[in-house]
Amino acid sequence: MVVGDISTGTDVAVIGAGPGGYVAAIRAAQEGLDVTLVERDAYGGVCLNHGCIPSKAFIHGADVAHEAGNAEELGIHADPAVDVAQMQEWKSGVVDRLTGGVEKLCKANGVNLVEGTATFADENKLRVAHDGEGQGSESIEFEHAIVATGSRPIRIPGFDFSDDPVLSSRDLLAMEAVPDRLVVVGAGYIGMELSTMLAKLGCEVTVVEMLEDVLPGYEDDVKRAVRKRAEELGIEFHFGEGASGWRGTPNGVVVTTETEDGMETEYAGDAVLVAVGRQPVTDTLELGAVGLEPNEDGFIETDHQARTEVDSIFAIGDVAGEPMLAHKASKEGVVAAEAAAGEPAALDYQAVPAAVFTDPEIGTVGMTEAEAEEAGFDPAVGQMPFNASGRALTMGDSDGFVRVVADAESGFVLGGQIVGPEASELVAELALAVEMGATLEDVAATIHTHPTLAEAVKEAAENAMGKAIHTLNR
Amino acid sequence: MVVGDISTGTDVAVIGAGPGGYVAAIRAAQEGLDVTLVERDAYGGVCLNHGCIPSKAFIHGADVAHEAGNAEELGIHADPAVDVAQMQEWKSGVVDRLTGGVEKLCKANGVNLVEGTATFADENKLRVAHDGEGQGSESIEFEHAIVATGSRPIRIPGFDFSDDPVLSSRDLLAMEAVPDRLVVVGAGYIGMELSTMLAKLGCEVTVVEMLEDVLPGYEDDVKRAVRKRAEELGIEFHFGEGASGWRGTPNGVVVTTETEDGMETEYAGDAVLVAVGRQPVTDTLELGAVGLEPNEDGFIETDHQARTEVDSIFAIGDVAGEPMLAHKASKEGVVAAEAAAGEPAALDYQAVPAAVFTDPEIGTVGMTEAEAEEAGFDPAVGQMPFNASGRALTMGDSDGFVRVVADAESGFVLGGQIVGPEASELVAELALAVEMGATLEDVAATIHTHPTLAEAVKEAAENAMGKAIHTLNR
Amino acid sequence: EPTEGRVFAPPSARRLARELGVDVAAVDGSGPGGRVTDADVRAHVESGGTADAADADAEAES
Ligand SMILES: Cc1cc2nc3c(=O)[nH]c(=O)nc-3n(C[C@H](O)[C@H](O)[C@H](O)COP(=O)(O)OP(=O)(O)OC[C@H]3O[C@@H](n4cnc5c(N)ncnc54)[C@H](O)[C@@H]3O)c2cc1C
Ligand SMILES: Cc1cc2nc3c(=O)[nH]c(=O)nc-3n(C[C@H](O)[C@H](O)[C@H](O)COP(=O)(O)OP(=O)(O)OC[C@H]3O[C@@H](n4cnc5c(N)ncnc54)[C@H](O)[C@@H]3O)c2cc1C
Repeated sequence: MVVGDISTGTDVAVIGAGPGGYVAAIRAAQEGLDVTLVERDAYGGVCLNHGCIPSKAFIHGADVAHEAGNAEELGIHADPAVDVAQMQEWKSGVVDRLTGGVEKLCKANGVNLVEGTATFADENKLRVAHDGEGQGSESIEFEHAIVATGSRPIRIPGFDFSDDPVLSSRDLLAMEAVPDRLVVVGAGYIGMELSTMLAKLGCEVTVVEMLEDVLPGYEDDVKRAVRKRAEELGIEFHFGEGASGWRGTPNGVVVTTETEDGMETEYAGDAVLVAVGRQPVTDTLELGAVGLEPNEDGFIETDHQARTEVDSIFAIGDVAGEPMLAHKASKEGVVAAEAAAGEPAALDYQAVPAAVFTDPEIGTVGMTEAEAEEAGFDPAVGQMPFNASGRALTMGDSDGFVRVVADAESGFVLGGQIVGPEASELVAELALAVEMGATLEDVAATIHTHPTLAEAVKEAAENAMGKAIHTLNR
Repeated sequence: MVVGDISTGTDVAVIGAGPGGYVAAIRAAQEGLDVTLVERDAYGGVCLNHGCIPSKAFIHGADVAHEAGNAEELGIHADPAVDVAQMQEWKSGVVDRLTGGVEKLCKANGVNLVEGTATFADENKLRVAHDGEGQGSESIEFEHAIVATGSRPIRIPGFDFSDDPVLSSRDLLAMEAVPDRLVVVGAGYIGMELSTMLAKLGCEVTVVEMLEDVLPGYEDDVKRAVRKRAEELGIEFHFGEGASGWRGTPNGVVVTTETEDGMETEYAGDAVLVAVGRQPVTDTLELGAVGLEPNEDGFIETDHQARTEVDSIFAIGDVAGEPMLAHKASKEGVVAAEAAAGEPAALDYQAVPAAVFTDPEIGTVGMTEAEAEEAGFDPAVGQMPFNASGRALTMGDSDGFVRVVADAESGFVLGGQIVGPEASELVAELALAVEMGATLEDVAATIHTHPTLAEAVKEAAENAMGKAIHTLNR
Repeated sequence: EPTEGRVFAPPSARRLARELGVDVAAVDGSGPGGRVTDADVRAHVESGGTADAADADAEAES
């Protein structure tokens, strides 16, 4: 490898072109800065290529097929045949279109695109190694660097993703056929989204999870709604069991689990999907060269402007801490770009909403009732079950609820938890309410179109005020 | 009929149990008033029994069937058979559940329910005629009355709904089979929603419309999106033609239309659906007895508290004016009830959002660009097409856009127009923004979950600020 | 004033103004873009501003 054969300078060097990096690059360019974006793999990062987008495409496909095959009550009789290779092709088309769009948007905004792996040489210089023998490398001098190297799946001992039957979410989303039987290790959001999708496509899914329930971090009634539907889809759960090993068999694999007490059980499948979480990618960077070190959780620490301890270097997205979500990455990207341009930008938002694309979906933002109490508020809580929503009933999909949490005294909306149809979309209104400092009354007094699911947000706010029409006030 | 055999007194008498009346009754009861609700037909009014709810149930059913049958690109191969009688039964189950719910909620809130037709005796007395011979009638003395008698379909000369092949939306929504061919008179929102639904269920639909386009009142690009999809579904449009007559044939009907120049054309169908608008119901009330008279459009005029010229009488919902929408009726119901209880309630909302459940859906709130200009604002307008939305692409449904209209100087969001998937739900966030006096920056700075359609609302706001990431700023 | 009649205030502030008999259109807004807040309504009352319910009602109608 030839080192340093080219050397260029730039105002802002962005490392990684995921939803953190490409957004930072575009916004920095919009601020009038000269920007260089280095990516070693694919524009759009994990999110567009192996995460958010492909998973949601498959989930949508599975939903269409499953809904059509299960609508006898509506008088619809269909027995859909699913060609997963074709679905894969469609998914890839969607991904290509979006990643192509990212590349075009970068160029249209004047961002210099460089392919290769970037490492730090010093506080103002990157080295970029180009892939392939004899491709050489280059140096990029920068005023500011923005690290957006993202995350990768956590490996558990004994399960190596390079072994064929041990699948990461990325491997799974590249499937050309639905496995007949799959063992899924981990009932977090990625494990649950993929398990639900696979079950709808006819796969027999066995989920093993070390903890005692699905979706750690969510409230019991939210978990329950998702677990119940998953069980109805035939997903088998084994809680309190950690995956300790696997062996190949003529038909696939047998996965061994162990309880805390050392009790072992075996589960057979065509393959095993390991989805136990993700860890930040810091080892591609030679952080030592700038004196930075990941914290004990592996993240690069940053301040309210996404700046690291090194003044010239920002870090954003999955590599910079929880929640590891695309829209958090993008927000940090915007703030880092504006800060690099000298604007008084800050990560001063109230809340990062989150969605889980299970069936039913989950959408949450801000505080739960318990969190509000912990924070010293006297919470007023209101709820509207979707089984009292006209729109949900006309969609044949009325499990779940909208809950709104507010400060009883001032009425300020502190958060909301939604589980049910379109929860991922409905949470947007509550996110605006939380961010704006809206009160329960503001939400309740806003006219909501009939018949919509969004009316349930209003009704939940009214319920918290003791003024609901369609539910009995508590 | 025996008159006046029973006489009771009540604080508030509500006439009509649609989304205006039942909401008014419940809220008045919550305010501690003694409330009597008189309904002559069915709890829930037009909306729950013959309007919003049954139409949306059928639209959903048609969507599921149509989507399943048209998802080859996604690798889903299905040829769904639709049993419309069964869909009808399902729809009726949904309606029964909701109307039963309304009755229960009224009772649980202590509302007295009276079945019969109410007419005014004087400014403080109603007469209620019970249906059926020998059922007698009763008098109800009231402090306040709330008129919520709704609307009925407009008849056009020569088309009598009592003739079998001349269908109202209500008749159509009671169908036990899909007509092979239908002539639809009127391309307003009800005509378009039902035509789209029928076309998806395999009906050959011919729409004749006096005006030159679909959906009067909407902007051209919004209309275009809906008309284009409708045409792709095989709906045939004939604009600039008014229906002048019909005659029965062995196979159904032939409808004659006439242009302004007197050119006649004939269209054949199994039946003809007349959906040319709705008119307020005031003739059931003997308004003369209290000295009230409908205005020239047939509506009862009201003030900012929904009060008529007679101090003791309020009017709400379709009978009280445009927009004739369920959620407008409910809002007026709440305000009238609170005003009757002596609260300083007022109809001081900024905007009534509206949705059209065509394919794609439409969701609008507040001002269009043109309306903003007319009102003296210097509008800043931003747009995000759904074909740049990751979520829309993963749903295989990326026609349409979100547009946000704001005041350039202050940044206040004045309105929005959405056409595309889930537009009816997405408009909720913009409605909150308009109602709260949110600025473009408030919407843009609020973190929106990825990947969602709601991100397009944020992106449109950013576009209006010249700061969009995923679209080129204009 | 071409855009007269339009007051940018959240529903809660508009209701407070009604309760206090204040014409919300007469209140100086201190929020972003001049948005009227609860505190602005209260300050308006304390500084001896309009407290005429009839005015407030008339304004609410527009
Ligand atoms: C299956 C799955 C589903 C998901 N679903 C969702 C969802 O629905 N919603 C959501 O919000 N999030 C979701 N996520 C999480 C989301 O993908 C991440 O939060 C997001 O991608 C983080 O963005 P980022 O920019 O920080 O990093 P990434 O997207 O991980 O991008 C980092 C980029 O940096 C590049 N890179 C790394 N090191 C270097 C280097 N030294 N030089 C050059 N390039 C380098 C990588 O090649 C990569 O392209 C999902 C993740 C998975 C796996
Ligand atoms: C096909 C169709 C689809 C629609 N879709 C939507 C939609 O998606 N969203 C939306 O917002 N709106 C929709 N609408 C409009 C919506 O139905 C009306 O705006 C709404 O029903 C108006 O409510 P209301 O309470 O004013 O009156 P109504 O719902 O019309 O109820 C009036 C009630 O008063 C009763 N009544 C009348 N006179 C008397 C009397 N003298 N004594 C006792 N009872 C009396 C009637 O029997 C009736 O039950 C739709 C309408 C139709 C026809």
